[in-house]
Amino acid sequence: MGILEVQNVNKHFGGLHALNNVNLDVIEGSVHAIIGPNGAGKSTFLNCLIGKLAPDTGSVMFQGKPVLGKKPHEINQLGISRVFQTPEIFSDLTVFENVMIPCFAHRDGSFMMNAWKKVKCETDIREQAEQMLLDVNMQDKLHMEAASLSRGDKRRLEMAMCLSQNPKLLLLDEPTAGMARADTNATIDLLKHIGETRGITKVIIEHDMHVVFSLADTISVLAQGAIIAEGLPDDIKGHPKVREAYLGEAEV
Amino acid sequence: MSVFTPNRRGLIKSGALLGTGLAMPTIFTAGSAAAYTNAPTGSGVTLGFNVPQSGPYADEGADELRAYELAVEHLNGGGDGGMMNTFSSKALSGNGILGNKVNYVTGDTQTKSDAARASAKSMIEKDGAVMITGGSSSGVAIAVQGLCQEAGVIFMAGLTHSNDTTGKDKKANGFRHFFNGYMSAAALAPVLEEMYGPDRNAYHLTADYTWGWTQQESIQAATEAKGWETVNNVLTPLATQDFSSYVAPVLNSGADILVLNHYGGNMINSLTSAVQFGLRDKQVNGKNFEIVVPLYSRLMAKGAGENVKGIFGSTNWHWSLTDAGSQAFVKSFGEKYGFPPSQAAHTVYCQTMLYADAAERAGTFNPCGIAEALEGFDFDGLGNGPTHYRADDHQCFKDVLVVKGKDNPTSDFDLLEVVQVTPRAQVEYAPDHPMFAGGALGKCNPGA
Amino acid sequence: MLKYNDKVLMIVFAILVLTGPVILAPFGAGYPDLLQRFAIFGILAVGYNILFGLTGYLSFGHAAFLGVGSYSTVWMFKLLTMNIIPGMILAIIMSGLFALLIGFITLRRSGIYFSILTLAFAQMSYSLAYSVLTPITNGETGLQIRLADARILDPKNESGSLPSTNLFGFEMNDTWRTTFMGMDLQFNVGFYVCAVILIAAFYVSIRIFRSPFGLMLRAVKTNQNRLMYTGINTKPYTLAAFVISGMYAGLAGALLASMDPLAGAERMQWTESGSIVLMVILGGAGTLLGPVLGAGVIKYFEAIFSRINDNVLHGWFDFLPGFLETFMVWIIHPFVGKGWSLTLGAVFMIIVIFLPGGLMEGANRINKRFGKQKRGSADNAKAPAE
Amino acid sequence: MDAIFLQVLNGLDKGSAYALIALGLTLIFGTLGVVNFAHGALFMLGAFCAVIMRKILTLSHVSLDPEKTNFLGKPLEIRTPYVELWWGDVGTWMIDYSVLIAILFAIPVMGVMGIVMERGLIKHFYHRPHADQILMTFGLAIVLQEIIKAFFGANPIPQSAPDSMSGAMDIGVLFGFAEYAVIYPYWRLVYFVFAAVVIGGVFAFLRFTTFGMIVRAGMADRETVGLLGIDIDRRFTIMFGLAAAVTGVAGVMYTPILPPNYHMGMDFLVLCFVVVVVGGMGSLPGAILAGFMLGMLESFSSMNEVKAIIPGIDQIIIYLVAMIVLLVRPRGLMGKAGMMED
Repeated sequence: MGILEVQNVNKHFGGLHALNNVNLDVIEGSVHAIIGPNGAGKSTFLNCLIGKLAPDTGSVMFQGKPVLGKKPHEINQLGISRVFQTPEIFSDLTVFENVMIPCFAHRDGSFMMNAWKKVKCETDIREQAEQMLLDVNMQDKLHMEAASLSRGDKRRLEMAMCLSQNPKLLLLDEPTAGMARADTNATIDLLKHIGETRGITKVIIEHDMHVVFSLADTISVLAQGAIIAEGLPDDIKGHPKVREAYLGEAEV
Repeated sequence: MSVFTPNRRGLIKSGALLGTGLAMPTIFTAGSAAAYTNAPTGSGVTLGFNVPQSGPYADEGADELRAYELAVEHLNGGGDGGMMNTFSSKALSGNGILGNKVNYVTGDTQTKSDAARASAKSMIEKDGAVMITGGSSSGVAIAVQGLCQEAGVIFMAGLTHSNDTTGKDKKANGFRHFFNGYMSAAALAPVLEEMYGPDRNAYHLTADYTWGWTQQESIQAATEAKGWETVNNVLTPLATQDFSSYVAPVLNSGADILVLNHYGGNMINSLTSAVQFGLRDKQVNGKNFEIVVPLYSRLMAKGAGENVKGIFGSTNWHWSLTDAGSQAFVKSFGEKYGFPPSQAAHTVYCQTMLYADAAERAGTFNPCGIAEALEGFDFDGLGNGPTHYRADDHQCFKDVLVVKGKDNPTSDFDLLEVVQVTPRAQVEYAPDHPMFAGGALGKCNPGA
Repeated sequence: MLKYNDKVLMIVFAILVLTGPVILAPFGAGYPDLLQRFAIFGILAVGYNILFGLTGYLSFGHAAFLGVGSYSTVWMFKLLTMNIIPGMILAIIMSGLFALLIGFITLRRSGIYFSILTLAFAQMSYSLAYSVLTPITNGETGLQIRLADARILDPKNESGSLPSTNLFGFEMNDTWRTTFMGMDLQFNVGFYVCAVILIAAFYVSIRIFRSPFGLMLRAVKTNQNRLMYTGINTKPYTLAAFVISGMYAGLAGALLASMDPLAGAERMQWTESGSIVLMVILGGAGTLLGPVLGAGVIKYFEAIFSRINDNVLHGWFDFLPGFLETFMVWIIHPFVGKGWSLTLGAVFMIIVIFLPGGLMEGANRINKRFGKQKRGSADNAKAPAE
Repeated sequence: MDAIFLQVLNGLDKGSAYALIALGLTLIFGTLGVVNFAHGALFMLGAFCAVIMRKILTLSHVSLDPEKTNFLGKPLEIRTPYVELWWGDVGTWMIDYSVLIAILFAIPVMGVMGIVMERGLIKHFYHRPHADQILMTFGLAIVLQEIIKAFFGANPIPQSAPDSMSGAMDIGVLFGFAEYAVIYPYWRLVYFVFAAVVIGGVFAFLRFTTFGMIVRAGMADRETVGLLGIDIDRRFTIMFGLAAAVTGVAGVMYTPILPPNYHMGMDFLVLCFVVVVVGGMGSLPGAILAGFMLGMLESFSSMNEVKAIIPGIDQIIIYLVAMIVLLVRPRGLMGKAGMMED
């Protein structure tokens, strides 16, 4: 029994069969990578998981509860958090405020009419957020406006935001895309660190095979909307279909 | 804010200054013993001219302001004296009012009740005005009249034609010289009967607000009394621009008269549409189709251009009248501004004169004294023949003009011709007439 | 924005508001009606800022809530009592309910679609109030109190004149006048009622700004999607903000009617909503003081500039030689009196072009240039608070 | 039946005015992404081009008629327009056709006006929030209308259609109705045809010219076209001029139907925003469709039979429809995803 069970999910865009009978089982506590060439349907798949898109058919169960048909915020409140390909942060707010918001969401639920107490007096939330920023090494940027951060810092911030909700399942959409090698390594370390201390299940979409093979416990390969292979990293490395569809070109 | 620094120096330097303007200290102390609001303490008395300066009636407001300035000039002994010379009461002598030089302040009503009241309030609270006058629509007049009643100053209404102003919304501190919907209808109906015959079918288009309703009610009652039938009455939204969809159905409704109970922009647009649809070239029931506009004004006629030719309506006053008062007024207005005054200008000039005269005769600016002097006052020489200010509802009774759009105008101002001067007796009504019932004057309020 | 100390800001604000009749007298604005308007529209702008400044939802329908508040209050004056408290309570409840209904429908859309939906609602309310709903609103004339009204809680009125609105016996139009250094000072009960409520409303808005709720609203403005994927249901947040700002507008409407018991339909026109938007943007959307400042500037223009006629101009420039005086009057004439809206339009353009953050940004720039050492609220409050 | 046919005509006529104004507005929005609250003012300025043209044509030589007197008892001034004095009948004909001549005048004037507006003001607002754009253009609209008021006053100024096109025709006969059952003014029919031609012209221009293609591509994705090295900014400036000219001539042609006054722009502004939003921001066919749909509905809702069922429906129909459309179709009838939802 996986924490996330996806069965026979289909999605059409007009004539395009974007997801074709996708099945996926994510084991609790593992890191599950999804790889595939551009346009294979990876992001579409994630969008279906978080309620941004509604699949045509199929079912998605999270911890035995159905996910489909729920609104994005309800899905998040179940414990699924997502890091986007281009960082989605609150760019007009400070770094600290950015992290406090998910802390509130985690503590107070999807809506709470907390209009009188000052944010300043919410000590537990503040401590939590400070700790989180310490964890991602951003404690010196607490009061900077998020918009003024570097690209790498924005990604780290977004990751911090997702982590501070203490999600059960973290979806990462190309967390290292466009990063320099040093930053990539730092991110890998961070993700590993999280894995060890918090035991969060992760689904990760990635092009960078270095990242995939240093993190993943299981790898699924998506091509033209269908899962063409699934297995341990070593199995996938040698899988002929995968080489043909994907790895051959990726290692250029 | 340094813009305002030259202000006070300038004021002090020029004692002869008319406008009191900004930041002029009104010398009042707490617990002043004045018996009424804004009793003049120096040698001047301040009047508040509250007219529309923005919005659709801004031109009428501008004309009213011109007349006010002229009236103030005459009251202070300047100019040729205008209608002061022809006015039957000789209490005014050109030395201001009760020896007080007349100053004035101006404000913008924006043709909105709220803005008009705010403007009037600031005149009363800040500038110390003892009388507020002006306005070019009934909603505003009624709103400001109510305010003046509460504040304890006199309100001399400007152009307001709704029955309600001196009907269900009448106030002890408010006075109206202008005529009203009922009088328009009473003056028009006989002329219409004579011109178009007694068996006519009228179709009404009515502006969908209070004035429109009272106007329509009045004209329907008056024409039905002469034998006309009312085929339909359609209410049109105030904001309507293009009246085509209201005018088009008239063609085949069986009606042979269209009555446009509209004013201002509404009237200009509806009349333009009606003429464009060829209504006036039509024959219905063997008769020529005709259009009637119960309330006319020269400015509106100008806006409708060619379309007004031959169309009947009523008006309070017109510059082509030949009595001495009208001529004196047209002469002094025309020489000062280069064109003849409108009916709005005339009525506000008269109101200012009547107020000043009443104050002279009463010997005080106390609103109660002035009200007493105006109530039941009979006068002549202000352009409308012998006139009576009725005590019961503070409405003036005078002759009403029935006019027609002129076929061959000789100038931009020569758009209407007077068809008949309907004598006062014919337009009078009892104070408790059902169209005017429901209100009470209350008691005069001197404020303070 | 979070830098300065709220307590100092609050105290300075309260002092400035309460001494308004003295501070504003030299500018010719120290008379009760205008002072009341400053305070009332200040409340309105502060409320609107909770919606627009925090969430970025641009509503063109707030004039409708103002109108609903006024009508409810005048009806209370007619039916119950001239005491303003019941009217105010009913106004807040009614405008809140109305805002709940409208917000529930319109908040299903965002961006300009939301703006147009609110505009449509406001225009419908206005059109109906002006015509079909006349039995409730008294249409063109506006709803007013009459001698014959029931007023079941008040003692019978025998005086023959209309009663005044009051707060437990203190009449709103009572004014204590005095002359101080050649200035006419007027201390009016109504103004102080409005002022106290403004200060309270301002305090509430500070609390909302500083609360987690306010933080969520600001997050809605910057990235609504992220907020949804962070497990926050944005709809109740925006709806709550919409209702709160609608209630502020209703309260402002109630005060308008309490100071002057008449409710006109024009209050609900879209251009009135537009002028609320202008007040907030002019002052600085999303700032605390800005909206109050913007409301003051616009009302000042409307009340003072529209009343400057040629006589007043001649008075100003009387000290100049004749031809120069005429010249100056000729230059300024188109911008004052009936040209006041021209000046207003030009001021909007200039402010938006050169000071996108509104007057508050201007104040901050001046502040930065001149007083780096004196940071904090004292500087922000430098510009007149109203 | 004839009543319904009449309202269909009225609807088409109103619709063509709405569609024309909305066309310019949505063109500006679609190409430049600017919410232009000064658009109504452009319509008003167009209408005043007609007023100015007539004023120019009727500039008069003044002579005195000693036999007649004016209101002050002085000799009456006789005004003879110079064009009549110089060219006789041709001059009279020119005055008669001043509305049509004004179109030739309005196209360059409004075009230049639009370009100046874009280069001078709008340009600086492309990357500013919509609220700023609204405030600035709203301020501009007030300034423009106040300037017109200062010169022409607040009262409407009547403009007549040429003699040969005024009056009404019995259009019903053509459609098999009884004689005199359906009479419709010539000028409104002319307006309808004119609107159809202008709308067709704009569509053809965008569809078949290279310029139009680039602009359409720019509407779809501004940055990509910019990357291709095409000077899209200059083309957008011209587009703004074009939109202003289209709106301007719509105003010119409308003057015989509605005597122009200084605040007519504000009166039409809300309406054409509703039209554009109902059609879908930035969608040209949407604006046309919504314009005709709202014109038609407005006409039908003002029929007595309809008003008898729902009193006051004609006051609110436009807003009611706008609301229903927006709630059912989030982006208007033909709107694109992502437009104006931030």
